[in-house]
Amino acid sequence: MLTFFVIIPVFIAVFLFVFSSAKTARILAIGFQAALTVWAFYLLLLCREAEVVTAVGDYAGVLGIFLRADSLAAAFVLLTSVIFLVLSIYALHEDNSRLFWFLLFLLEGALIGLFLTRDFFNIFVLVEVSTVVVAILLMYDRKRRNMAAGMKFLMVNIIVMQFYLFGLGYLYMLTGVLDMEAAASVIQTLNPRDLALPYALIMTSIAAKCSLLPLLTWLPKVNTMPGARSSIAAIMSGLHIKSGIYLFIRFQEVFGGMASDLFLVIGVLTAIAGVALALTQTDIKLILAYSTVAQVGLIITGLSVGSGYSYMGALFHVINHAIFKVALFLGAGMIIRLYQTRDIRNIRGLWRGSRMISIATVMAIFGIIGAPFFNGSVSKYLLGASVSGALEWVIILINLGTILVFLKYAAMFFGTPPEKLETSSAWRCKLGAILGLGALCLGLGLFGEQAIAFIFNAQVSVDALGYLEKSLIFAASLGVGFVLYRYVLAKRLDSARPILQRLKALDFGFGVLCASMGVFFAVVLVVVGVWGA
Amino acid sequence: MLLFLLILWILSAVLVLLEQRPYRIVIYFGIFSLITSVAYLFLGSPDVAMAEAGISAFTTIFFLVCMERYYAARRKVGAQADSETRANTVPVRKRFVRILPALLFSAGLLGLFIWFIPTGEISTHLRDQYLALFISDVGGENAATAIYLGYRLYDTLFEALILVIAVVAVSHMSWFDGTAMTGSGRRRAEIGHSSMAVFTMRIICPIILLFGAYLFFTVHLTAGGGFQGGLAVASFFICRYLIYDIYDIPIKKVIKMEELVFIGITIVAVLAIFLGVVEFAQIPPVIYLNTMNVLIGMKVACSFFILFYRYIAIERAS
Amino acid sequence: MNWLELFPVALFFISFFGLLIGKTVIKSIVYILLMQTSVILFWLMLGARHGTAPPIVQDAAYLANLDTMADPLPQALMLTAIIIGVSVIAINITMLNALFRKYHTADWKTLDAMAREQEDNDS
Amino acid sequence: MDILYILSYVLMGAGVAFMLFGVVGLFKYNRFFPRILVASKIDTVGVLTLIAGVALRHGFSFFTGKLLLIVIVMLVLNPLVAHILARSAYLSGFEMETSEEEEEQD
Repeated sequence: MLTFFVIIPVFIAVFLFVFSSAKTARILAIGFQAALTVWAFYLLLLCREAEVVTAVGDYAGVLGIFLRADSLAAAFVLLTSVIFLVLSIYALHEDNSRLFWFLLFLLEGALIGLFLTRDFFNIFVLVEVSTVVVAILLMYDRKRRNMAAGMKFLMVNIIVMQFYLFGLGYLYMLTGVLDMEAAASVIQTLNPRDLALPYALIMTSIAAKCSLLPLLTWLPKVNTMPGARSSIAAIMSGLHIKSGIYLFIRFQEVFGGMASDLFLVIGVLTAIAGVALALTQTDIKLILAYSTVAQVGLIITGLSVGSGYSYMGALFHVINHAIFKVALFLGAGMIIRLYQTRDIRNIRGLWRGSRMISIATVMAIFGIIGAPFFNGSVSKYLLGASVSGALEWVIILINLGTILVFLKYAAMFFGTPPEKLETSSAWRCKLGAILGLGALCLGLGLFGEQAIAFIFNAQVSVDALGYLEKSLIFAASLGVGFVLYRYVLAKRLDSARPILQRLKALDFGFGVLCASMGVFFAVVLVVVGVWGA
Repeated sequence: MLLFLLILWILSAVLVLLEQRPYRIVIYFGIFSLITSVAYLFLGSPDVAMAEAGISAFTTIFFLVCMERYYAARRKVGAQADSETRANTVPVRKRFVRILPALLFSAGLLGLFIWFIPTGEISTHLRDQYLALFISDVGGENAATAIYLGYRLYDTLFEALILVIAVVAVSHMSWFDGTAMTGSGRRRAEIGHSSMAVFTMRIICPIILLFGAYLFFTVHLTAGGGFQGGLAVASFFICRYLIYDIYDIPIKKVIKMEELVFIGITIVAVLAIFLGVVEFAQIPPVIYLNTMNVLIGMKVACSFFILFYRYIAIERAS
Repeated sequence: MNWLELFPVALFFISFFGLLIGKTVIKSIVYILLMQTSVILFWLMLGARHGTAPPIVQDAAYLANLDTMADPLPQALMLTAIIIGVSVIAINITMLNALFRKYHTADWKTLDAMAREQEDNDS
Repeated sequence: MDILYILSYVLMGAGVAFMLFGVVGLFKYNRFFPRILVASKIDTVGVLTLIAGVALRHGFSFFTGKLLLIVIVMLVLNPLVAHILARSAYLSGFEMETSEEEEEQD
């Protein structure tokens, strides 16, 4: 059964590409996406009882490839199908050729395959497929594409996959299997020093996929390439990066949580760097992209803390982040179309200009800054629930940074709009899509506890008193953030200080990107090899 | 012997590294690929060696076309003062100092890597099982083929898919917005003016095609298979280009055919392995293996022909 | 550990060094190819640790010389890796070609600067 | 049998000797066209003799058939390669009397 989750999107993609016109492709796309969402929901229901396992072919032992869906994988599949459904609705009336739908379906198939497979080499193949498809989608508009940045994206991704393949070689040598579950049981019996090298090599590639600290600039740059549509940027930030996080979770499971302290530090540093970089930007898409980096840092932190609540919170935050970041990106795409600019200083008066976009964007912003009753608050509450001491303060500080970033972003609601803002009736689908996502933010916030129980099949209890405390902390940091932004940062950030300008235009060259890969590899290797697991 | 080959291998790689002139890089890279292919053969993997040999022919052609355009572009702007021309004027010692940090860094990484290389013994769990079971599980006499057409067919499906994507991507990323060149874009191969060459290639062409077909159909007996056979058939088109040109081939139909063949591969794979029809209906494995191989071979041949066509006809046009 | 396996490791870092210092896109692509080749050779060497006979059964008595056969799994995997590698490289070279036509250079720094300029004009 | 055995070794040795002479020739001549001439000798005569020796050594079987195919392909292709190299060099303006430095240009 699980095989068809992957094969059918791919098959339909090629089928549409060969046989149909753009119009039928559109209708088929919506219908199929809806059906797939229902099916993924059914899979989630199945997974609540027991793990669903499909062997590809009827072979003994671990000779064949296995697809396994536990509740985590099923949750990711459901997330993918929901987001692609929303994207198809959003892109319904855009002027898309068959090629667009072809690539969209292929990407969906590859991502679902990535979430379901438990075979090391299959992961390599699927990651390459999804990378190439994303690269084409990023340069979809022929006239406005930025070929140099796209090329850098593609080449960096190929290089990190070579690291992965190399690490896989050592892993295969040591364990003799390519199946994750089987490998995990063998790994427990091995000498930890032997594992250092494969671990470092594989983690380097995964860290680059989720754009952790030394490797973080390529992703935002790619997100904002002029040729990339907002829907593609949304996939990139909302889902493609999640595939990196998913692999991180899986490989930490396989290696038994090696080096989680290191990743705690790296996650925190990434979050701080992401916030700092986001604050200096003026391009609205770049602000969103760097805030993605910050949230990924937060998620990695939560995943590395290790205790139950933080882990669940981080998992829930992955889902939440996908939802509100996609809503924000799609909203940003409409705002850019409306104002014909991407500079946040020139966008004013959105609230009066377009009420609907504003409502959806505000809901998503409430989600991301963790306002009470929105989904971000639940996941951030859980993230902070089982940490104490300095780390708790660090998380609060990161949230303060996020609040600052989105105060800057929210400045566009106020002021007077320019005279004519053209909206068209074809926007109904788009508005519906982002409003739906906004409502989902609110819904997941109100029923957070139940949602976690349903999706991850895990019991968490949101303590009312603790939640109130978090809400008070949130209100306090909102106040502090507002004062800080209004009276200190607002002027300084727009001044032409050299350091700010440099941070704003931060863009590593190709050589530096490779060097940062090397640095990351060396750090992980030394930490794991010398100080042990 | 392997040691000698590997030393040559590293030396040719260092040649690539040290060379500054792009055309020569391509030539040295060709040497490097040849040595690699022979080394694969010595390591007991004739399948991979054949694939590498076929692939490197295409890679070299892609690079050569690219270089030709590169020099054309350079000539257009004249000797522009970017680092491509500047590099040759900087004295050697200064250049060395400039690359020294990178050299030390990579050497350090290499040292670190070697220090941490796992010392554990290789686990032969899967190897033993594959070698013992593949004849009864999948059939055929070549274990590597049995793995990629049987045990790991799921991977092979995506491998075929990535070729479809590559064809789409190449036509989408290209400077030229279209699939076929008409009119002024045509050019004949230079070799076409030499009657001796044309005569000889006419003899060679059928042999290559025959070899490709041989690789398709003997997969259950010896090394070779869909990929290698497809590459051989695709290289038949290179030879054909040298004699007749390739502009008379309707490229759009080839693209359509490629996608149809991919659909065919998916259907056969789903039916045969995922749903287990081969086992259920007692179909002899030879029939399944040959069907799959012919399909994959057609797929690979079409893909590489389209890539070749694009490079020769469109990327190369001025 | 077979010390011959140090050769691919060395090539991996040689090409990594090339990527660090490579000034033009052409050279970077060639180094990526070298890197891929080194990883593939490494896998095949792993497979050949226990014997270098091709894993092809010519007669029924093959069970006797199972020990001299190379591991077939790396071979099947590396076939996939080679095909994936060449498709991605073909895409890269096409993009490079389009870059030449637009910017008339293959220098990373110049390209970055030009791309930034274009982006500034766009937004 | 013994005569065939010895003969095969003689042929193989001759092949290697041809190749050796070819390599020496490559270093002896420093111009393009003489080098092409010598290099084509290595390809054709050297390899053919070597393969003939190998075939004799192995006796008649399917393997020898494959060798025969290789011989045919080599016999047709190697002179062709030399021809095309020389021809394109001639057409692109290499004089028969060029000096070493001019060959170095790309």
